[in-house]
Amino acid sequence: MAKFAEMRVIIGDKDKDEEDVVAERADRAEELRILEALLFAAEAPLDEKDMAKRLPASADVRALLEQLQKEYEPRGVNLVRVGGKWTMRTASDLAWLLTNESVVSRKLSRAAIETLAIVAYHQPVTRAEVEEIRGVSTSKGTLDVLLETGWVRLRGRRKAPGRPVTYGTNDVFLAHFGLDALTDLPGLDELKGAGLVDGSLSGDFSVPVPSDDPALREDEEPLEPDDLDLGLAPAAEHREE
Amino acid sequence: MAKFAEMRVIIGDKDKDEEDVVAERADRAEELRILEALLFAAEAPLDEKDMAKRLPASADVRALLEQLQKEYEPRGVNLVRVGGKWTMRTASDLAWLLTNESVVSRKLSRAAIETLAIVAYHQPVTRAEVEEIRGVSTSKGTLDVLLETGWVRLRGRRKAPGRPVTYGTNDVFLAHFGLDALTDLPGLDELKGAGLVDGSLSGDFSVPVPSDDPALREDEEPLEPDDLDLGLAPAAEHREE
Amino acid sequence: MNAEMTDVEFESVAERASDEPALVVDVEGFEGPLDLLLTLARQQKVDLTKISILALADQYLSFIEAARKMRLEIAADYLVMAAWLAYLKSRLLLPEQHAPEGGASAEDMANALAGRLRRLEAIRQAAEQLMGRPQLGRDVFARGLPEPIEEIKKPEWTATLYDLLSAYATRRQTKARSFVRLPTRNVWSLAEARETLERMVGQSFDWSPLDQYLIKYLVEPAMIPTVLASTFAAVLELVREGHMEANQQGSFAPLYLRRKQPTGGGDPLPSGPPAAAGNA
Repeated sequence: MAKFAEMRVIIGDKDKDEEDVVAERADRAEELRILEALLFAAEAPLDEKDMAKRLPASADVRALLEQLQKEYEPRGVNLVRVGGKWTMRTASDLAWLLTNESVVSRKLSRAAIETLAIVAYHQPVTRAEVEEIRGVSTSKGTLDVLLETGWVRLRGRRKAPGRPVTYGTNDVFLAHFGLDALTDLPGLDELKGAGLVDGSLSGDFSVPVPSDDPALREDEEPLEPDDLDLGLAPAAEHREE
Repeated sequence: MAKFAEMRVIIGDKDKDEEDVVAERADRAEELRILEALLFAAEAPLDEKDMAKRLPASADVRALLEQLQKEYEPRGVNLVRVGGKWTMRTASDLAWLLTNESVVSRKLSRAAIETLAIVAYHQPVTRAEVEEIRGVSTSKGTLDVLLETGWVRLRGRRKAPGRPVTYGTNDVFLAHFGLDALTDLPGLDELKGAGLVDGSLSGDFSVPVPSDDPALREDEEPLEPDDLDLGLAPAAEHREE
Repeated sequence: MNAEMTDVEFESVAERASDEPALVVDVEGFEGPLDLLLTLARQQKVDLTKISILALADQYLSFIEAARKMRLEIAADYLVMAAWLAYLKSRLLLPEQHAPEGGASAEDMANALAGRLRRLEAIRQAAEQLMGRPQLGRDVFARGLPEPIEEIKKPEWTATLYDLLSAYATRRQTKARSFVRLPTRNVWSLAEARETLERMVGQSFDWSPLDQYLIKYLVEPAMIPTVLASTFAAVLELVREGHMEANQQGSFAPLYLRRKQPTGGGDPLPSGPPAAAGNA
């Protein structure tokens, strides 16, 4: 909106003030159409930079997206932000209309759900840490199932005896649960209260905890090239201690 | 319709903006939201019967769809009917958004470079003349590639049996090769000096003084209006003899 | 051991597996000893911060005891926890001064256990909330028919001036060299020379220098030797056959030719009478 006002001031000098304003409104409408088309056509969430490439350099992409988000808010399809990107999604109150039975059949086990939550809220986390929180040994299969969903990834290795693999979530996880960022995870405050999320691993309170920042932490080191294969091969024995 | 268009035009008026959204939310029939979500999420175009099943029995599906179609008409995504079914599609005037042009640097083939050089030195020249100078037959494709580079143009037609097209170079050619004028192309002595031509070559070997004067020569006549299309269509058979 | 508590516990286990007969201890229904402890703790119906670890340890131990009596297989994890809880219980019941040197106090151990239970409960609640969110492909949906972006690779042609010139020069030279070879075959044969001489000189009764007839063929310097040689040989032949007369005034002087006079007479040479016919 600020930019809009500014432009008006600049063109205020001209006699053709009115005409220009009308033209600008038309431009803006066209920019919204372009964003609309891009967002509807996209197979995956789009980031603002990619969208900006298709718009005039002067366009304020963020403001336009917010405008579009508002326009779609009452509709059956909404514009939402997931993992810092933008995407169109059916309105969540219409779930009853569209609920897909076949997907429900791919239900996760209780162990897998708990493990997913621990990875999400406590990442980067090793299998031993997951086991410590759950108080039970976690089968390799459980982590494999989560890797297969595409929500959990191998991050690196902890700089500790045995160099255990660290796990974290990724953008697919955020998109699946409609989260813009990890800080939007529900119940994060309660977990902080329960001492689950304490930042003691990083020792640096400026780092949001949990963090899915792809950059490795100080206590992590990169995976070797063949770790990724191992991590996904269900049969492979893959010890962490 | 113009509910949406209207909303956009008043963007500048911040006071009215929010009120309008609230009013619209109230107005908006739940049926339209349902149709919107169904059409958006559908993996194939939907027929009216399928949509009617998800709506209250009293709903006039056709009328609702037509209303939705009108609402989306000015937008970047339209509601269209294909084969008697309904689906959402990117507005046809925005089809360009769905293509991503990337520039790939490609080297000209040996045959194309030779042909280009002959066109440059001997213009205006016909394909038959190029073949005579090269001593090998030159495919239509080679000349098409040269036309695609934007360096070679169709000049006219030779006043001779078969009225073959004459080719020449243009300003883009000069710019690409860093030439101020076509006469900057080196002559025989310079080619010899550069070691490109064997100094002991017999005396009848000569290099013409090139000219890209756009004026047609006496033995040329203008192209017909549709020659330019033909010249660029790779598939078109376009004989010179 | 408190029999009443054990009963309560058994009831709750029966509830978990309502289709099973009562008094069945179902260890497999739990996600490990902490899960079992948490389930037992919930039965105290108090805030986990105020939980009685001692009571909890009792419940856990009696549960395991009951399971063992029924000869159920119990995973090692549960037995390790049972041993640890039995130890903790004994420590909690003993006066604190008996604590081992440097070790954690029984109270610390109890608090740590309570903390772990709180943490597990918190993560479970979080998991529940997370799974309760609208999920993509279950509750909310992306575009069913996305329109993929078509990649168009636009070629940007490159060539340097050097490429251009070297290609041109190479091609032109290759072509030119193939012509250069032609003159070597282009020998002025004796037959050709004779035919030409007969045609040209044959009509003239006047003396004419040989060179004049050759001019037409001398345009190309490379041809001079072959034309000269063949023509001279042809002249000698024609003279011998009596068709032609030749005259040369001296060595390297121009050679004059004329058709043989039928009468033997004719004009003398412009510069004097011929000295010796056929002199080369």
